[in-house]
Amino acid sequence: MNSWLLAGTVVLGGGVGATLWGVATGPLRRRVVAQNLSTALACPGLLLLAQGYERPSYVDVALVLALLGPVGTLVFARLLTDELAADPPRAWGLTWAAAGLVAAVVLALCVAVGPSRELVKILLTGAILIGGNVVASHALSGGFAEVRGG
Amino acid sequence: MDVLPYLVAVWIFLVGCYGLATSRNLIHAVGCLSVCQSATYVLLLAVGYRDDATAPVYSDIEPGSRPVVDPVVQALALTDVVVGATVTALLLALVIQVSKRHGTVDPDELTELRG
Amino acid sequence: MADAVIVVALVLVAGCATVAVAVRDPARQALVLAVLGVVLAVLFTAVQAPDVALSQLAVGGALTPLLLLLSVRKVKRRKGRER
Amino acid sequence: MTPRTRLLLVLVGGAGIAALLVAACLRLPDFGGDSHPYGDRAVAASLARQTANTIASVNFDQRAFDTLGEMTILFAAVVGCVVLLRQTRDEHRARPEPADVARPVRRYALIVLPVALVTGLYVIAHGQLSPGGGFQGGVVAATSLHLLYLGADYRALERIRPVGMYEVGDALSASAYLITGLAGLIGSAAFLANTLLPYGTFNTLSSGGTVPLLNAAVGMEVACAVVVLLARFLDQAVEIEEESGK
Repeated sequence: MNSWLLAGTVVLGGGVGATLWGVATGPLRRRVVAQNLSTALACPGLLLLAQGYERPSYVDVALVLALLGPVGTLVFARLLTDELAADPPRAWGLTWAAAGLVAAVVLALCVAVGPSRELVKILLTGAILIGGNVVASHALSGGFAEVRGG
Repeated sequence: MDVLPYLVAVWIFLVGCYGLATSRNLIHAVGCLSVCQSATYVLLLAVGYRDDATAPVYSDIEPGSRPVVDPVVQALALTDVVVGATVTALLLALVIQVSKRHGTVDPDELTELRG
Repeated sequence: MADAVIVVALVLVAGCATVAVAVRDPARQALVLAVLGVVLAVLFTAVQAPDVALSQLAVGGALTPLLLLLSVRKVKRRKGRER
Repeated sequence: MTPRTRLLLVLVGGAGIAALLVAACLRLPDFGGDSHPYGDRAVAASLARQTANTIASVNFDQRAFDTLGEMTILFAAVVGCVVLLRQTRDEHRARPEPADVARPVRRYALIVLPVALVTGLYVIAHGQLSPGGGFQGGVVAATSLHLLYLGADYRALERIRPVGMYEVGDALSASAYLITGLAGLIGSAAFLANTLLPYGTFNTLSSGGTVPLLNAAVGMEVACAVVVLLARFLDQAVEIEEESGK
């Protein structure tokens, strides 16, 4: 077991475990934020696993998660607008903390991988994930406030 | 560790069945059914796992350089995930029809309607 | 020792499946099912099945929640009008 | 039957099944064992036919007939949904109101849509090399189109999505799979046999004989199927309303 796998296990067990607790209990605003964070934490976990198993092709999984995870959160933001508008979530601290973790993991992996095709994929994954999560967080806290019925 | 993944698959299946039987909302029941489905994926992939092996995908490793896990069960699970989603969609379409015809999605109220 | 990832992922999947059944409101259940999809994908990566993980992510991440929520909205809209 | 007796029945039956399943689990080969006779043979067969992704080889070569069955289920499920969710005589369409989405969300949707679409096509095209294939890529590509609904509004989605075309595409790609299978009868005497095309160079896009063709057919079928499914559900949830009264 190398240190990449250990780091991945810690991120997945601690981070995703905490979001599982968040999505299971509490008001709706807490649950949607936890769902958004689950992608933001699982994706760096998957990147670390790909490096730990020494399989660059596993990065594809993280890339697809970075693309579709925020889309899933947008689905909830769009279709639960009425409930969320009454009690909008405010979780910018957590969102930026998760973004910082993603950036740190991506940076460490870039140093370890060196210039290659994999590096481009990892950077793309990190950029899409951070952007997607910030936008999804924005959408949850009132980005669809003007939407009625559509 | 020798049987833990199988037991987890059994647990997921039973929990899903319990949810199906006690559900008060057909949409919730469809969600429970998709939990039951995921038990089969866990069981299949657990059967195919080999210690210290890697995926049998040779785009980035040399053939024969590392032991690989069983590709047959992976192929079974992979098609089933996508086909299972469309079957979920079919069930949800049925639920929408039920709600249109009877005005409720509670299975208990539906039984009373028929009697 | 390399099994630690698999054990963690298995525990997460079992917990998430239990929560998905225990949460009774369909919209909130859809949220848990979205997380379950991600956790399952992590487990599949850990047991060296990236193809299945991709499949699960594509389906569980956005498609299933969208279908469930659209059904919830349709059923709710009917109930709202009947009152 | 009262809910109480039903719960009791479920618990008794569940306990019985649980006992049987646990007993079966204890007799299964240990997790992580070294004996995988089918897997080893599948890997050898796949490498002999120059397919780098063994799973794609199992799906579209060694067990291609099984995949035809899966595809038929998919097709039937879509047909079932289309029939169940059609617009009936006592329903009418209400124009959905245009949505006013916050600017960052709209921009994000418009930037990510092409990226996700290209990623979906990449996952399909590299199905026989790296992890991925028609089933996964098709869903990714189809989901990406619906960013237009999430980021803009339903009318924007309707403009780029003539559902009829996708229904035709679904049927065409299903028949393309069948025709490729029938073409196998020319080269040898077996349906879906992978003997028609040269196997190519290992780990290049054109390797694996008919695997890339079947893969592409399934990718198109899945993408069209998901678009049609979501279109029906969106119609029901957003547009179709029943006449007043019921």
